[in-house]
Amino acid sequence: MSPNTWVIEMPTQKTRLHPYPRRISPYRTPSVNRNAFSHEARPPPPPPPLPKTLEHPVFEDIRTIMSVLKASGLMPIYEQLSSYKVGPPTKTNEFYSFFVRGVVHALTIFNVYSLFTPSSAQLFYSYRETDNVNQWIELLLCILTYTLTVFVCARNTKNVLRVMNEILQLDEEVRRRFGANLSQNFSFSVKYLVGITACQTYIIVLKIYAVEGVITPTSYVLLAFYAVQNGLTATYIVFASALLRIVYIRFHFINQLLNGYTYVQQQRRKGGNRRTTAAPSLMEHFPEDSLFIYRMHNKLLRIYKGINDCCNLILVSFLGYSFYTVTTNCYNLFVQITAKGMVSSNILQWCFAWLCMHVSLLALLSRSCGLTTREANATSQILARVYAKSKEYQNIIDKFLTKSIKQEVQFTAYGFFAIDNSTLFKIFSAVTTYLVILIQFKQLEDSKVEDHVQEQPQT
Amino acid sequence: MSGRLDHVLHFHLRVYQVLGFHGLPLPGDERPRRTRQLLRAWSLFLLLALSGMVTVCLTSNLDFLYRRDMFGFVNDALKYVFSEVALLSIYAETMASQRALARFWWLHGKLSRQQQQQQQQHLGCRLSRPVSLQSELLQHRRYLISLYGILAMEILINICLWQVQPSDIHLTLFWSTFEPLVFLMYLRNVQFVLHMELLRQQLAQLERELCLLAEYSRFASETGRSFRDFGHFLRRRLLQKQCVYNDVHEMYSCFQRAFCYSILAVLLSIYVRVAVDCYFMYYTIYIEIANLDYSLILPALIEIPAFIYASQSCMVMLPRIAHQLHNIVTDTGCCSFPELSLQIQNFSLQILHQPLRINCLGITILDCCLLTRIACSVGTYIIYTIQLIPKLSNQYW
Amino acid sequence: MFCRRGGFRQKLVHVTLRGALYGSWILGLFPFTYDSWTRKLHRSKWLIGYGIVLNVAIVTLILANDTEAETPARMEVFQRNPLAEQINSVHDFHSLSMVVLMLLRCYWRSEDIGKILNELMDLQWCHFRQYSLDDCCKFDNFVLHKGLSVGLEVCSMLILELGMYPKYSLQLFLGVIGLCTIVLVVLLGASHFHLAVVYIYRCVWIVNRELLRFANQLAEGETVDPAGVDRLLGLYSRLLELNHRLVEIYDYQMVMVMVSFLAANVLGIYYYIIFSISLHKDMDIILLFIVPQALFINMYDFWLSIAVCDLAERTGGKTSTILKLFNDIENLDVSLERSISDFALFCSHQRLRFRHCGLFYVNYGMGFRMTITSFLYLLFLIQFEFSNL
Amino acid sequence: MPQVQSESSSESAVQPLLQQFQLLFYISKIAGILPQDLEKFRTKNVLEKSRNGMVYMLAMLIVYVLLYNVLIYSFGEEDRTLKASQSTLTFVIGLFLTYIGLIMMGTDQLTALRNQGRIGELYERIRQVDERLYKEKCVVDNSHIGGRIRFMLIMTFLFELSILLATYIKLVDYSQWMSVLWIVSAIPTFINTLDKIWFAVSLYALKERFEAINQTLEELVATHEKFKRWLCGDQETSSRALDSSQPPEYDSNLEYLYKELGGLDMGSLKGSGRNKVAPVSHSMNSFGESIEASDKATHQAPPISVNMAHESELSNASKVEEKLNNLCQVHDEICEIGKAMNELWSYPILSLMAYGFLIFTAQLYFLYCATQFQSIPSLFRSAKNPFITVIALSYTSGKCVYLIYLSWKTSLASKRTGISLHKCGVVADDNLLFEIVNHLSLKLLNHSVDFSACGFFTLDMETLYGVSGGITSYLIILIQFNLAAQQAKEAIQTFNSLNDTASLVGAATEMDNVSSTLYDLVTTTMLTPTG
Repeated sequence: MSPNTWVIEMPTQKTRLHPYPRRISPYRTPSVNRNAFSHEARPPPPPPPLPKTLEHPVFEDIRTIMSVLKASGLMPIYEQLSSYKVGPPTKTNEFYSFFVRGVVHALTIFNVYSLFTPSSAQLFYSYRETDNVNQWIELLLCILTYTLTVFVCARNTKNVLRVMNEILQLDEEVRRRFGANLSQNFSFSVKYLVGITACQTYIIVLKIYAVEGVITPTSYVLLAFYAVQNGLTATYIVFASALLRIVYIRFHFINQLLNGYTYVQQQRRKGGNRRTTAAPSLMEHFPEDSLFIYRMHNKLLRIYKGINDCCNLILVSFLGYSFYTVTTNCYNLFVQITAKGMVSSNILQWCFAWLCMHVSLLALLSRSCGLTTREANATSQILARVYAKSKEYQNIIDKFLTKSIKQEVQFTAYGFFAIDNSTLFKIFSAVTTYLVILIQFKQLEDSKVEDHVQEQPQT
Repeated sequence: MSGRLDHVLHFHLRVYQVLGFHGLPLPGDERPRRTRQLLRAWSLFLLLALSGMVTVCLTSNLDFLYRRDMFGFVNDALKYVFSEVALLSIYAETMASQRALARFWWLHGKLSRQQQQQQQQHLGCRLSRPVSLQSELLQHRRYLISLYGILAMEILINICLWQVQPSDIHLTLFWSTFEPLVFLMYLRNVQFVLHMELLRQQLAQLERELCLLAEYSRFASETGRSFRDFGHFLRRRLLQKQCVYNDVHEMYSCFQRAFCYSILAVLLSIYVRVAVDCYFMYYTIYIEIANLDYSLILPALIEIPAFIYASQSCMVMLPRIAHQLHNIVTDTGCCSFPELSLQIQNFSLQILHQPLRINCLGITILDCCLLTRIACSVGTYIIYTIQLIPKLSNQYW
Repeated sequence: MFCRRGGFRQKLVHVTLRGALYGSWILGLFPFTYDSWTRKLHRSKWLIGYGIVLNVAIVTLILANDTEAETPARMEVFQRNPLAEQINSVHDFHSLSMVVLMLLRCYWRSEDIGKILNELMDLQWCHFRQYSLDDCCKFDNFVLHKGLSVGLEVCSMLILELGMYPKYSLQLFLGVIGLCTIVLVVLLGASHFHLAVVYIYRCVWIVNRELLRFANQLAEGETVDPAGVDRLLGLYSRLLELNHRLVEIYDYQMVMVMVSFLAANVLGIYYYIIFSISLHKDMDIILLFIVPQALFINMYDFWLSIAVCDLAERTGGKTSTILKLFNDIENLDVSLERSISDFALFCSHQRLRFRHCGLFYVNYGMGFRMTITSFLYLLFLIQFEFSNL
Repeated sequence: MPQVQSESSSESAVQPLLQQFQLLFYISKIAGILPQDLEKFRTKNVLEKSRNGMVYMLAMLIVYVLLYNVLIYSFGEEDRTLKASQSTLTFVIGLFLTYIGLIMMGTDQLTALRNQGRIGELYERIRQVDERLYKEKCVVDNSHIGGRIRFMLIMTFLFELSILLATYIKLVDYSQWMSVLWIVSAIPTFINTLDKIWFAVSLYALKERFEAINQTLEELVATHEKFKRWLCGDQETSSRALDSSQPPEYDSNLEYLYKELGGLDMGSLKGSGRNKVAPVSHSMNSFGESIEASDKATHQAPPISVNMAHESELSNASKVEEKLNNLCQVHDEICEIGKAMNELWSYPILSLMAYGFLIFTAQLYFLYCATQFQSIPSLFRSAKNPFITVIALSYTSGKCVYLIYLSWKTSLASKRTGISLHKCGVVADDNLLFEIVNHLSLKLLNHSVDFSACGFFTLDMETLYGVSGGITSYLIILIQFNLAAQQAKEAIQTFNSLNDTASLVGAATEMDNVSSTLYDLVTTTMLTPTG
């Protein structure tokens, strides 16, 4: 990890350590606080019955996907210290994931080796020069992406745990403050898992049917590993978007909280109160809430950056890979459609399966990134809708607004480009470009063929 | 002679009046109403005459246009059509949007008068010291360079071309009709440059004064020596500067209101011309015609950068102003002065609200980034058209 | 965490910087003399004259015995397609002009460069001396990488030139040596800019750290005097101004250097493809090792030059993020609040960015786009190649 | 919005915006675009959802689709012959493009069906905004919106009829009765245009609200300047300070000139009310709103100078704070309404943009084909005649560009509020007021009204840049493929390369399918190394 991240990191440790009791003492017993915010693994206070019923509320939702990732060594198999804190994995688990990664790398090496030896020749149906090259590049890209994923995950173990801990901490704070535990059903992750597995198996079956002749065990291994690689990369992307969705929920929560103070709500509540009882002064909780919200916002921004740092490279390589896959598949599709006579439904299905999988993944990723970013930037806009009579309240508002002029956050792929709704759009226009170029190459090849054929009779 | 424009401006505005670009009477010529109507009529006449010429060129079966293949023909037609559009927008704007232009010059006069008054206050009461011509030339040097440099270049290249080029009926017809349009467009372009240059001068002046204020305040805070209610003084000055900035921004918006359409049209036509001529250049090389008229795009290649350089140098002033503004030290050594920082915040918020972005109709911001894009897109189109050539050639002859 | 072996690393960095300094002195690229008493750099006419004479001599040396023409491989490629030859001649001319422009700019603006360097040293001495500079790992990393890349570039140049030729001769050696020195000159000239940038980066980094310390102190209930924040703001604005002037001085050189690097990469791959595929050469040492390593080192250097600007830019962006940390501190005293919001407004107006001639911002995004663009143009070139096959 | 009208409309409460929409509502009701209840609208000008309307609308939709398919079928025979004879490329593109219009119409109607309830709320919110503005003594009159709607409708009819008739007379053989079906081909664009007129006019109304706010602030400024001058009676000295240093004839010239040019200039600077009102022709050029605003300011200057010059609201901050707060809240409310409206119409706008892009490209491409005497799909026969093509293109592009332009202007108007606010602060320099102004302008900086099509691209003029680039490059590519196809066709006789043609055909189709992405390769992928 870059030594610069501590710049953001440090205060949130130190500050969280001491000042809290003094700060939010009015409505909290100090003892609980100190445990809540201190990092040493002292036996936690007997947690209230609420967390007992559902142990760590966040990761319950995405349990399945996490278990998959844990099993494949992409995620550390962490220990759960308390209901709001996870610890580093034990030695055996660590060794297990280490072992899995070793196996993966070994397989990769074997894979590459056999790619460059004729043993894998039968896997490449080839009706053209270019397509064969495309196949090769695609496979290599896939291998590269997965290997990169494994490496980055292995390196980022600590960061992932840190991010998780922060999320949990934040949840605890929210729950202490409002008794609300933020959770949402992440059924989409499970759906995606099922879809990915289905796609991969389907593709494998198609491939096996496509291969003529008896299949050597090497090719079986190759195919299986290829499928696993694709599946796991896709799973990781789903996981990343699930994390983003979690952050999104938090952002949304504080925005809602803030939304209660906007003039629209105020008027509405006034209207409500006029009928019933005398209105309690509406802004009375504003100072504490605003402090809480600002702190939450800072923490959330930090978590957001943390997630971004964790899956930077993976996102870049995945985007590149899926871009390439989409392009080549569109190209194949087009060749299949236009090449009269030799339309094989097998290849069509194969292309469609690939397209479905990658396009849906891209859509999921860009959508969740866009949602989270918009929500993160919406806070200042909502705050701008809070109108306060008294001067100090206005100062509280100003102090946030001043610091958020022209300071929109972005979820970038390693700083190369921002990932949001428009990314999908740009990717498709890029696909068009490369498609045109590929087609022109194909034309060139055809014309070459014609020329040769025309020359032969003359000579 | 503070009220009048200085000689350089006066002269060039006269020139633009003659070309029908500047529809306002100059200060100092009597019976302004009649002058205005005359100018309007004059520009209308010019517009009609030139468009008539263009229509003749487009319709007549003399080879004003490149006849030898379809693509060349289309390209020449494109040149004419776009320059016609540019002419239309130019003269329409000259006739229609005089309000903004008048406002622009009024504000310019007001601001320069204020500056002169300040200078007179500074220099004691040496009133109305005539501004020497040399200093004026120095003041407007950028504009003058960009005007006369390109003009000289254009003329030079034309002369060389006439010497070298074997005279061909198509070329003579084409360039004799097309060259005036090119010159008009080019002069209009330089007129934009003039206005932006004036804007830039105002901004630079503002920055200088803010810099002075920052110096004062730093000095005061370092040495702790300052006269009574120094902060108050600073605050007054800042308020004044805010008003000045407000006026400058209004000048800018007037400029945009007055010129947006013709900026768009002129840049577009120049751009099309460059792209088309690049195509021709490659084409003539490709089919070995002894034809050098693509050397005429050299000035055109400089025109867009000249414009963009002026607008960019306008736009980069803004962060500098903000920089100087924030350099003002709020707590002077003797007395901390909260109102001053309040004022500073107000000013910087105002700057945030009134950004200075020269964009033709908001289509794209005219800074150097545009240059990169233009270069790249020209390259791409060239590549496409070059790929077209062989197919075309064996299709049409 | 990385700086456990800090001492050794520090030494290494020191050595690298020294090497760069002395190297540029020898090559007449750094026409200043250091007065250790007033701690200032003074421009010296003699060094300028020396540099001019030296470089003119080197260029003439190269032009005198330019043996590039009769490389068999090149000749084949150029006979293969003339387009490559045209492009190559353009590129040669461009690189020559690049060298000339870099030296001329360097001498002509040497006054301003001297001012900037002096002010930088002044800042270092007056304000940043008391802070510990050891744990700024990125600074060290970058300096080391830069040194490494310069060395590698020269080596790969040597290998490329010597490896391509079948027969050695004195003329060839002279030409190669001259070429390498010129390349060294260019690289050092570019690395001056990058070193200055990385120094500025370090200063900004320290400012960030100070702000952070303030935030922590406030969070722990201590008090911070607003004068400190104001001082930091002053430093920050001075740094930005320095950066602005620096970019303005160096932008032409940097643009040319970047363009030539990109062009070199694209053309290299292009020739490589022509040579390997359409000439149906068998894989030999040249194809397998020499050309690829040259390409890789080239890209490495290019990416390094982008990475440093991006690093500085991101650090500048962090400042406003840190300022946000002051939000959730209650009962801040008014003056401190005011100075912090001043800082925030300043950040909203100006940020630490590198924009060469206003043409493009230098950061990762730009690097990405540049890569894609060059890739596309490569594709177009290859299309032509195939189409006139 | 001059004072006079405000006086007149002061006793009558603000009339709802929807009053102006009557004509449009009836027409679109008949055409089956809006499911809302007719009775409710006629009686009390509200849009409420009604089942009958829904049923009617669905029926209309189905009828349209059927008719259109019949049309395609009946005009399809020659296409089939064409496919055999002519290049299949143009055929497939044509077949794809013929359905775009239908898709667009379906999108419009289904969206209207989906949010039939919410549109009513939207106008209700606008009415509330009007009331609040009225409380702040700035009155928005919707009187000329009706005229606007009428004008737009007339333009639509003109375009549709001209295209339809010209094509029918010139290019359709009206020997067999089937040719009457050709009228159906105009339906989708017509319905789409009606729907877009709703959007455009509502957007324009929002823009006017913004301008009203700006104008109120400007009035405050003007009033206060007069007040200050009246307070310290050094008016003539100050004016002397301006005028003394210049020769008289120049001064008189200028005075004259600015009287001539509609004296907003002297007006808002010197606050002297002796000017003419700006002619309306000027009020629509870009930044026109400022002209209008300051014109109004000067227009109602005389009453100020007569009676109410003695006090200005800006003089006591506590009183003006309330007003500024309310104005900002209204501004924010309008921004919200704009967002909501954009969200309601996002899919139709997206489909419209895609349609515009595709049709524009296709029309030009078919024009090219027609000039090469290749036959083109029958539904695009209007491309055979360049004149009709020009009309059709200007119609389509006019729709798209006008929407984009209007949304751009609206966001500009919303941004100008901050400027006017700061003017208030600067004119009355008073620390209390400065604090208020800072606070509010911080808020205003965070009010954002930006229109985007499903978040894919924002609707501002920048998009035009990309779109135009896209159209050019795709046109070039298409023509390239077409040429290649021609050559291949010539090559067929000599040497059988059926693959090649087919592939080329497919190439173009494939490309065109994907090419509905608005940004072109030039602007997005490679060629923008901008920060």
